[in-house]
Amino acid sequence: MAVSWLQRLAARASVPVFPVRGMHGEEVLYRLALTPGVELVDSPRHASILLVAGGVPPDQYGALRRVHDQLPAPFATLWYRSQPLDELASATRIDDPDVLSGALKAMHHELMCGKRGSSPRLLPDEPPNPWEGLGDDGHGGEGMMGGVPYGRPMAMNMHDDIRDGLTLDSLTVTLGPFLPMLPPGLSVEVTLQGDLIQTWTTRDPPYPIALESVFFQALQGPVPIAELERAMARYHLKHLYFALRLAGLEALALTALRLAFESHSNPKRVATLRRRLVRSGFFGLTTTGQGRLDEETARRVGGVAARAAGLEEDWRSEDEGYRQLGFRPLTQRQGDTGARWRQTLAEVEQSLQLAAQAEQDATHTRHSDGVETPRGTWHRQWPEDQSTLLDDLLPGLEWDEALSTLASLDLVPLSPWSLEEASGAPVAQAIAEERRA
Amino acid sequence: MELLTLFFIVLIAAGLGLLIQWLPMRHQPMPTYPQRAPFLGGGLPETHAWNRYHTRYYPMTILLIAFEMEMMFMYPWAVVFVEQGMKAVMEMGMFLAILSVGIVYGWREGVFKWQ
Amino acid sequence: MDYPLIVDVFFVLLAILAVVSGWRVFATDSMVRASFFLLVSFIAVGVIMILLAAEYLGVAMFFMMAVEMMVMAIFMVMFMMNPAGLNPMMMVHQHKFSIAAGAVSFLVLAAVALLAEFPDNPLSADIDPVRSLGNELLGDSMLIFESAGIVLLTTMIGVVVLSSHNGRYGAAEEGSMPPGLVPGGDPAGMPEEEDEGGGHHHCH
Amino acid sequence: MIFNELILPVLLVTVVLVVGAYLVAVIDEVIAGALGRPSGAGAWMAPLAQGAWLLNQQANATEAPDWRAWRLAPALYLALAAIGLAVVPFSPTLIATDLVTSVVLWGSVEALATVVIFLHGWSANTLLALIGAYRYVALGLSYILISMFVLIGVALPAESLQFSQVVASQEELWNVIRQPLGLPLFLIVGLGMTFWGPLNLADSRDLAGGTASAVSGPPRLVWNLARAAMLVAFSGAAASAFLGGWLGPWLPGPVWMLLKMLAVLAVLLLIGRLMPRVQPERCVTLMWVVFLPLSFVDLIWAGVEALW
Repeated sequence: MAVSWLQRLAARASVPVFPVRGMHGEEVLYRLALTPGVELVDSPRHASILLVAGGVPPDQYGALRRVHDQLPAPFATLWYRSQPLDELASATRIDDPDVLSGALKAMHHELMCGKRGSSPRLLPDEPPNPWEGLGDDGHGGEGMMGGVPYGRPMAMNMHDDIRDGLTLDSLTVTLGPFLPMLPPGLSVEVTLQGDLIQTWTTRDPPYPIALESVFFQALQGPVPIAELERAMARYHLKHLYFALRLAGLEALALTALRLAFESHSNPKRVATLRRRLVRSGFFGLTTTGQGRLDEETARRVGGVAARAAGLEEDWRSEDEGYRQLGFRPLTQRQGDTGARWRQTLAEVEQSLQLAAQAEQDATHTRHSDGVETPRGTWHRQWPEDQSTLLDDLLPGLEWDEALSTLASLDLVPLSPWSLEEASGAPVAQAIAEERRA
Repeated sequence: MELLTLFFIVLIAAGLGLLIQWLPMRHQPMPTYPQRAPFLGGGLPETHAWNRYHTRYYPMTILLIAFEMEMMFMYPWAVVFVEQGMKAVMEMGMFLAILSVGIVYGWREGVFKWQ
Repeated sequence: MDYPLIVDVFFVLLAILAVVSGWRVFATDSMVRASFFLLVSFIAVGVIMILLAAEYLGVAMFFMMAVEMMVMAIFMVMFMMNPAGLNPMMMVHQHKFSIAAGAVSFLVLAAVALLAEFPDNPLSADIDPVRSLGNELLGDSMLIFESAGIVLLTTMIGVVVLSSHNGRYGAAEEGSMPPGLVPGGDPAGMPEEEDEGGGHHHCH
Repeated sequence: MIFNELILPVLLVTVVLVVGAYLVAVIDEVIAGALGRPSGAGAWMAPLAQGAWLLNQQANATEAPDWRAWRLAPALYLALAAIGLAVVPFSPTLIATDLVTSVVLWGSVEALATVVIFLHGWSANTLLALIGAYRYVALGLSYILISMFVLIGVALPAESLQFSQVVASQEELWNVIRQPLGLPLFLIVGLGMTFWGPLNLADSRDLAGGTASAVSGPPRLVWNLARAAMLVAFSGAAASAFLGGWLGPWLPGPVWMLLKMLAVLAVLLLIGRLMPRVQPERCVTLMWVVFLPLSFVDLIWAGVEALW
């Protein structure tokens, strides 16, 4: 079949990729975000390639199949450090991040020019409930509200509203584990009335996130503080990237991400980023005082969230090396979303300053029985998954507020593997297997 | 004549919008049921999304209707404003003052917040 | 009167559109569709008004009805069971009565249209209807206009009182109380006995 | 006669709308690139390639959508953009439809746009699109009053509800200087009408694309096209209401008009990329408590200015 000029033109479009964020798959997505000609989209309907980045636990294969089937034809799948589903055994798997973007572009090109067929549908073409020819009118419905019209029951009222008490319908849905607005792997059951969250029940915790190996080394012996602090800043900047992108500030999000990828970023540039954020209205328009943690919860979460709530919890102030550099933990008072971001930015700046200072004096940590990770203090026990506290925090918030609160809270568990180790493909799969067991 | 032109403009724009959709879609098969399921990141809804949707800003909408009704008086007023001078200023000033009372009251009672 | 034939053609087409979409309002199952069919009907009437040289009123009709039908759709969806009409249902009730009422009102209006003697008072073509409307508002009808303002203010206050759940001092069902004159003091401006009966916010 | 009154206006509107929509995409691409997004195919090519891809993609469906409304909504939104542009004057004689009440008609385009955008999200029958639709209504019903006040403000000195008269009244001094609050407030309306940038409550990222989250292929192309076209129509209205439309030295009137439209577009697109999305609740409060009183002030200012 001749390739039409329209298809040839389509092949030149930047590649719309819907990423399924598996375990330890984020790093490559950050790189893709900075790659020209690749666009990470939020809905599978807007994508021509499904990129599964990182391992997916087998108990979530069902969800993966559902997302896979939601891409409109023609589409293809690419598996990055992840085992393709059995049905898709012939799908492309890539483990080298350097060739990934090239492969994505080539794949899109082949799809458009008809050299590659669309990925097959995995699930049977059946409605959620049989409806054809059933019910009062042959569409599955019964009476006013009953039956399964067109395959699904209608929403019915479950409980009174938690704000104004009107008894209107509520919707119950399962979100995730691959919803791009939630942390990777987080799966929740949400009941909504209007756009207000009534109940939020965490089903599956988010995937563990891998820290850089320097944090693990710090538990074995002294490490250079400069290295530790730069790793800390990188982690926070990547977290900031996600939230800014969600808030519609793509340009600043990319600035944050670029800072994270620079080996020796200047603290002044972080200050510039903060000024631009304040000027853009991020603190006034997007974070509006919601998501406040009380003291006890903040202590449980630890890290930035605790310090944003006014708790001076920081392992670094215990360490001689840090004291030598004149380290003092920064805190905020409000403990809400805005305070957490202010805290994050202040800490990134502080980390880079400390790093610059420590580099000159070649300061090392002294204690190795604990380390301050970006997720909180790792001393005796490491920071654990805290996503269940969302069940109490988010009900009563509007959808946008809930998501920006969620983005500001870092609740993910830490992976037992370091970033450098986790990039080995078998390991990613092994974690998936292990978590299932 | 002007209306006829406008009519053709509407017709062509809407026709174009429908044609761009219809032409490539003529031969496409209906997507499968799994593809048609709502996108919730792999999750599933229990029910249809259509429901008695709890609109959180309902007092604002009724307030708007009352206000908008008044605003329609202002267009003819604007046309004769310069001609009538001070009289028009006084009349509309009074009118708007009455209205602003409504807005201020609504704001104090938290009408613009999500209920 | 001299106007092109096409005006007649459009008048008939628009009239048919108005009636048909008006009928669809009662024949469709979806509340949203019903609201917007009504909007289509109103728009057709608005265009007819423009054809009748009432340019301002016609365009104002689009404007008003678009907002009003939007709000109506929101409220219909909020309070009606099965708002999207996923299951078919009957949108009309009291058939006999409504048929009779409809027939009677049609007859009365038709009789008025056909039998009444309308005043024949042609105006010169260069009169600007919008300008006359404005002068009318600032002339004889000023009192009516200003009273409309008061009525609408009453409406606004009524709306707020009836529908708003948020009060000035807190949510409605919690018995909102004004704050004290001194921090933590008794609610200001409240009679003593009511205060004790209510028993709220005593944070001494 | 037929050519001057029928074919020319229709051609004018269609060409400006389509070319304008393309330019919107190009300018947006350039701005994004300048602000640091890695750019791929080149700004001139990217929108065309994206459009071609959408034409090749299968149109998605949902389980039980309101088919007709779902497919009609993008087309109607495009038609509304066309109406909006049709009342914009390009020169004293080059006006597609010079209605006596064109300023009011522009207002009703804004009101009807709310209906159409709501319909687009509602008809899909999926959660994220539905939330987007309702959120947009909160915005749409809030900005409409601001737009009314601001446009009545420009009608005062013109003593007319006709855009051509409004432009003619700016012979001495443009409204952007005469009524300094007007243009900024009207730009907010423009961002709202097209749910662009900070006011993108309908198709936002936190809803995975909101009302557009369930559409793909050609319907999405029409939706994006209509949105850009509406921005073009808005820039036309803003240019004639505040920037003196065709008025200007040396160049012919229509050229001035197009230049001013491009300037408005550039400003809007820049704001769109520089500001975060406003939270819906915050947005409604801002509109009613801050911008509405400001538009009151604008009207009073305009009134005082017109009498003196």
